[in-house]
Amino acid sequence: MIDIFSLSVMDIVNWSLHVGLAHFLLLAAVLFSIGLYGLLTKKGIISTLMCVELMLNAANINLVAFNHYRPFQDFSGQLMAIFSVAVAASEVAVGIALAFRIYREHGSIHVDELNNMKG
Amino acid sequence: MGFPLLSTVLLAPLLMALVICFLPREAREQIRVLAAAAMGLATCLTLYAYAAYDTAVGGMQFTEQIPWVTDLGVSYSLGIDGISLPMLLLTDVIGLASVFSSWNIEKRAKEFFILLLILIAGVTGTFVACDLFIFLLCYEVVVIPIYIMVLIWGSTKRVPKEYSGMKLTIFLLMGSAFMLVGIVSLYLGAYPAGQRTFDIQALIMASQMGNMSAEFQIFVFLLLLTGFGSLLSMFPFHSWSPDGYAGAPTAVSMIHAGVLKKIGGYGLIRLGLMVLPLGAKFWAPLIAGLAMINVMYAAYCAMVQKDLKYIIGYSSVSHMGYVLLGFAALNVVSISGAIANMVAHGIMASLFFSQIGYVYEKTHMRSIPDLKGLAHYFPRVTIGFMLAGMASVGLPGLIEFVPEVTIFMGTIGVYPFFAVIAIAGIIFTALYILRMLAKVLFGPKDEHFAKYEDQKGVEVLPLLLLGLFLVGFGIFPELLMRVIDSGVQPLAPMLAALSDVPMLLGGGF
Amino acid sequence: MNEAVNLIHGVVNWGMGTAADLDMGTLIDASVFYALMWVSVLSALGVVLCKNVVHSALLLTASFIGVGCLYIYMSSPFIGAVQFLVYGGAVAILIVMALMLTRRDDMSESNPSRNIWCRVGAAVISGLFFCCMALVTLLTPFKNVTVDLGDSVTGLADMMLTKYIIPFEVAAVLLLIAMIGALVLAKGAHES
Amino acid sequence: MSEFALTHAWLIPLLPALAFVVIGFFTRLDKSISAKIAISMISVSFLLALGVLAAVISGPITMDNPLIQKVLWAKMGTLELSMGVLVDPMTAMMLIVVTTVALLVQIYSVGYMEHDPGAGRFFAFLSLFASSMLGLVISVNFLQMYAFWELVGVCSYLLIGFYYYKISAREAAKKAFITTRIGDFGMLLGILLLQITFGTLDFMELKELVPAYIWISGTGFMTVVGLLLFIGPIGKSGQFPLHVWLPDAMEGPTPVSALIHAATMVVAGVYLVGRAYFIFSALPAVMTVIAWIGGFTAFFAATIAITQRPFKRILAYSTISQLGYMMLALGVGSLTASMFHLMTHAFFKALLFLCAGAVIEAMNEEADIFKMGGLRHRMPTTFKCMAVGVLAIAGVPPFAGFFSKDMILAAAAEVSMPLYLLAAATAFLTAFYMARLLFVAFFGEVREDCPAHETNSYMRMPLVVLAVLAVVSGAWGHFAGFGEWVYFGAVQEEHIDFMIAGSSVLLTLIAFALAYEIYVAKRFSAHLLAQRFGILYTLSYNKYYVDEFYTIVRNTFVDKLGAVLYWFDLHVVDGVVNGLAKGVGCLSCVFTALQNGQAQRYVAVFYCGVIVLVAYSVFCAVRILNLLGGAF
Repeated sequence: MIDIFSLSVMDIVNWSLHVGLAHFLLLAAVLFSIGLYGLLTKKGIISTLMCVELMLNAANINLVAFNHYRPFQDFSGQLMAIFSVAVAASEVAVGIALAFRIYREHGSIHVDELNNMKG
Repeated sequence: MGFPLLSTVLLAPLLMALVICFLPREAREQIRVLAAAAMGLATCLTLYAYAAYDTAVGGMQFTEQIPWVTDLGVSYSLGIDGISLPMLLLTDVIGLASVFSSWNIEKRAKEFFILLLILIAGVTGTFVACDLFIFLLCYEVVVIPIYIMVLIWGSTKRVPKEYSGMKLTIFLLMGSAFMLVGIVSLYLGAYPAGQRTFDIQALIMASQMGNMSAEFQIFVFLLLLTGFGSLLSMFPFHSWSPDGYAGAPTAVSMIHAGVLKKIGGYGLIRLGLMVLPLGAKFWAPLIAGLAMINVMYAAYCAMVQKDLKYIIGYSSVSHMGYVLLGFAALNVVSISGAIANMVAHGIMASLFFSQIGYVYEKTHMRSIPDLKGLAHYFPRVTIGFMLAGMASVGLPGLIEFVPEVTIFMGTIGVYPFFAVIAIAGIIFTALYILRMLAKVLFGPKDEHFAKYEDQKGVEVLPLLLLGLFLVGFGIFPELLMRVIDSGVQPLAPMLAALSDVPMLLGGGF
Repeated sequence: MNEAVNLIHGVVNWGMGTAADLDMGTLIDASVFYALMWVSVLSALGVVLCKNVVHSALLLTASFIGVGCLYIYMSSPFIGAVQFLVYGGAVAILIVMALMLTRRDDMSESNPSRNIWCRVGAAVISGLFFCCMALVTLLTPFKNVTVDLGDSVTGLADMMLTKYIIPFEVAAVLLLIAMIGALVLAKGAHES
Repeated sequence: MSEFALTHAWLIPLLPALAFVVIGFFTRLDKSISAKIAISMISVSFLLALGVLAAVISGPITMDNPLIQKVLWAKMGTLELSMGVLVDPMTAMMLIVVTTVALLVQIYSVGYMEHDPGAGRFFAFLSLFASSMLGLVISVNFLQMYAFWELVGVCSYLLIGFYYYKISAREAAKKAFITTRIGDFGMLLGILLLQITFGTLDFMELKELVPAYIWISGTGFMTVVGLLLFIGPIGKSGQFPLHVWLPDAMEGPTPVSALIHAATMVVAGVYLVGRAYFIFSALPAVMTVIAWIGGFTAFFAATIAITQRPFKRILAYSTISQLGYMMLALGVGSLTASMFHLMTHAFFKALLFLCAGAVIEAMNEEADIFKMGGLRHRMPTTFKCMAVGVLAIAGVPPFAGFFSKDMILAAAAEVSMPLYLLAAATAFLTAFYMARLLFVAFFGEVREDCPAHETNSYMRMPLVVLAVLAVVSGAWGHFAGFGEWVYFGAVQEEHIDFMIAGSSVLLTLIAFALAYEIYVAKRFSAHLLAQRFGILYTLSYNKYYVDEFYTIVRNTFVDKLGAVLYWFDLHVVDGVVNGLAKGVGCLSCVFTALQNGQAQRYVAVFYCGVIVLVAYSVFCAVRILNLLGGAF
């Protein structure tokens, strides 16, 4: 039996107040999940793009958090975050261009009307 | 190594298919002549092999072996013995006949003959392969052309041809899936890593050395039984057979009913019995019971059919019951009978299908209520129907008699109950075959058919060719039995030892 | 099962010292973190829940800024700055621009979601995903070690121009290509 | 010469087979050449058979010391199937009978089939028929016998259905084949049991083994085997429950009926029992069954024959009745009587049928005897021959039937009184219906519209020859000592029991007188009699509704059951298959729903996969992390 009840309230409060890597990872997970939810539900192509940005952000938080709390003597985590931001930026640019193009082709930017991938 | 006879037999159709690929679509005449030439060559060589096969020595002859994937123990190894030689002969004869039966094909003739030749080569390969890998490879080669041919050249009657083609293919593939698992288990179970091989002889050796436990054999045999059984249209897996034949074009029906089905029986004997004797012993009562069901049940189903191809489809299921019964009895006589019966049924069924195909080609009818009194306008077709029909009934002097009697002789002592029921099948076979012949061939003249011509020229060749074997092997069964006996005789000690093993499943009915 | 119990205990005990460690600094730290966290999370939620896409875009910017502040909180000011500039600035503007370009009608219902089943499914999937992630996070006994590495801008510049020069250049090329690609796409090849 | 014939006895069946091949392949379309080939081949066979007969009479060959030649036919493992020639007096007798009748029938057919375009085919089939029967006669083992037995069956199928454009002929042929097939099934089982019990099917070897086996193990098992074997003859020789095909078999051309009813096909069953007599005679229970089935069939068929109207049908039932006699003789233990009757019957029945053919042809295919009348004026030769035939079958001395029938009656009287009475009653009925046939068709007034005329010489010659044989064969057999020649066990002494002979002759004469009174003098009205015996007449006229009964049985147990099983196949066996396919289809619907072309759906599926993987790796990681002991 997992003895969950042996954890006292104090233990949990204590853990919550000592901000550490886990907190950031959980935050990233929350943001990521919110982004995922949006990605799955939104109809507008730009809204989905925004959700993707959220998810990318969550990933960046992870990178930076690891760099901060688990240092490997340099800033490689942060560097990765920078690259990630660069990629994200180009992705947004291309994504929005695509959205624009789709809008012109289809007169709509609703993802659920795009099923060209269907076999 | 002398002249690579078997390779030539195997590759002649393939190479010709390749040559035909480069011919223009319009050269229909040349294409069919070339296809016939390739099959003629293969048939002649096979006949030579049949004559030159030394029955006194027995065993694998005309062997060829080239190592292929040595790490896996795969080699391109061909050879024939007394069991595979009649099958090879059957394949080539029926292949040749099927080329002639497709002589008048108009639609996409080039593609048709290419696929037909590939199909024949695939079937040939399964019979001449001494290596399980080659066996499987050739078997898989067979499946695809059949599917395409049914879809393009098939016919839609009770069920759409798409359905029948799909059913045929799926059953074949399902069978081959079970077979594949069985064969891989054999491969893995026979020898420890490093010595593994796909060579059938080596696997038989492994089995004789006791490398495979009884439980292993029983399990793997069940896999093989499911695979080969569905190929052989064993009872619960038979429903593809009538539907498939009904949808398939003539040549495919001929090859399918004539030889492809026999791969099941051949595999059961070659792998099931030779490699896994204990497994065979364990499941034999089940097989005998299913065989009995096959015989009677399919005969009953054939009784109420309206479509000629369905009748022959069910009839072939029924006849395969005899083959299974002969196999299940596990003695030299019955197994010889089973092999001979496969040959007999192959010739007979393909003759039937070629004649039905001809009638269908001309009249676009094959339903019994539509066809009547064909004897007035199609005397040669009538002869074909009568020959095949009488052979199915088991008339002495035609090919089916000796195999049937042999199977009965081998079986009745082992499974008296099943055998008696199965023997009663001869009455029902006579009933449905004669009903069909009577309704289709005889009766008053029907002017509808006056405009159609009887077979002539090349169209008669399937009848002549298959009829020759039908009667020849019927009057001189020793021609066939001599070869089969030399193949089955070496199994005698093993079968004798097997008969001392107590029966595990069921018991003798 | 025992090992799982031990692990849970380990998780709870690890890296947080005891109640005696609670001092003012820790509390301030924590309150800053939670404040920023709520900003980011709530505005992210707003992004996905708002009906008006312009509101979503603005909330997205808020969320980015919250995250940027967290970077600074994690003593990574350069990344924070980049976050403000790129996300809070460029990306946000880009998105708003795109919205303006692709939409001419009423904005109040401009951010539609799919039907209720879709949303339930999405919620389940993302919820499960979060659970997985949380589980992984909580089950992993991290030890929090913070080391002062000095000036992050200098450090990053060093790395970027030495060890990571090639990825750096590739990123530059990527941006260039993205820019050209975006232009071509947006303009339409056949309209040249 | 006779020595040559003896060693080349295998040529006897082979020559007509050769004729079949030659006619079938080359001269089918030329009537006269085909006829010549067929007749010359069967003539040579006939000469060879004569030579065999001479050799058998003069040589050392007896029933216990036959001449045997064998060749291997097929061999598998320890099982050897051989074909061969067994010549003993019984064989020689059968060879003569078969070749004589076949030869005469073929000559007759030249006339009969003059205007038929399919005559070439007809001669081919006739040759094959004769060949198969001859092959059966010289069989050396059960398998060979079974093989030729089947061939005889299929030839009869081909010949009965010769007029393939007639639906009735087609159905009759089918019926004949399938009914005899039922018998063959039993016989095949019997043969298989013999094979697995004794390991051989050779008559001579079995003759040694069977008595020893019975002595050791009792008759129980062998009784089963014997009964099974006897089912074959029941089918082939038209014995009681399987007799239905024989009357219909007259749908074929009349020469074929003559051949089937007289010399080939139907007597095959009797011959088989005779050939395997060493088995049957050792089994009293089986013998009783044979005797009673024979006796009952004889009586039963005779009662049907007295009310039938078509010419050939009366003869057909008389054949069944006479075959019953032969079986009865076998059952009461007299092989000699049976074979003797077989021989005489072959001649006079062939005669009767050929006469029938002549009459029916002359009457333009009118078969009902009550539409004939006074034919003796129009067809004097045919009438004389017919009269000889009738006297012979009725058993009037000194015609052939008298001697053989007397021998059977005597044998029956020795064994069982009820059987004797049955046989005597049958003799009475036989005389009555044959007289009825003769009187109605040939006496009385000539009808005005009667087209009858005397037949051509091809058809007359065989009639005369057969008439002569029908007169002399009985007396010849009696005085030349048929019983010393064809016998089983001990030589059977020839003597006429005057008590039995006298009473049967008396019965015959009474029957003749009765028939004369009714049908010629018309002192009693046949019509009135029929009304008086209403139920019996209806039963007899409708052949006791056996056919109807079989139709019901077939409809229920074959067609209905077939339909049910086919339904099962379509809906259950195939239903499972199609259900599986549907299941897979549904599954694929599910999977296609995952790929509806919208990126979001793909993302969802992707994350589902991620969740599963992560969950799985967490599950694994719990253990691994524990092992690492918190290395982080």
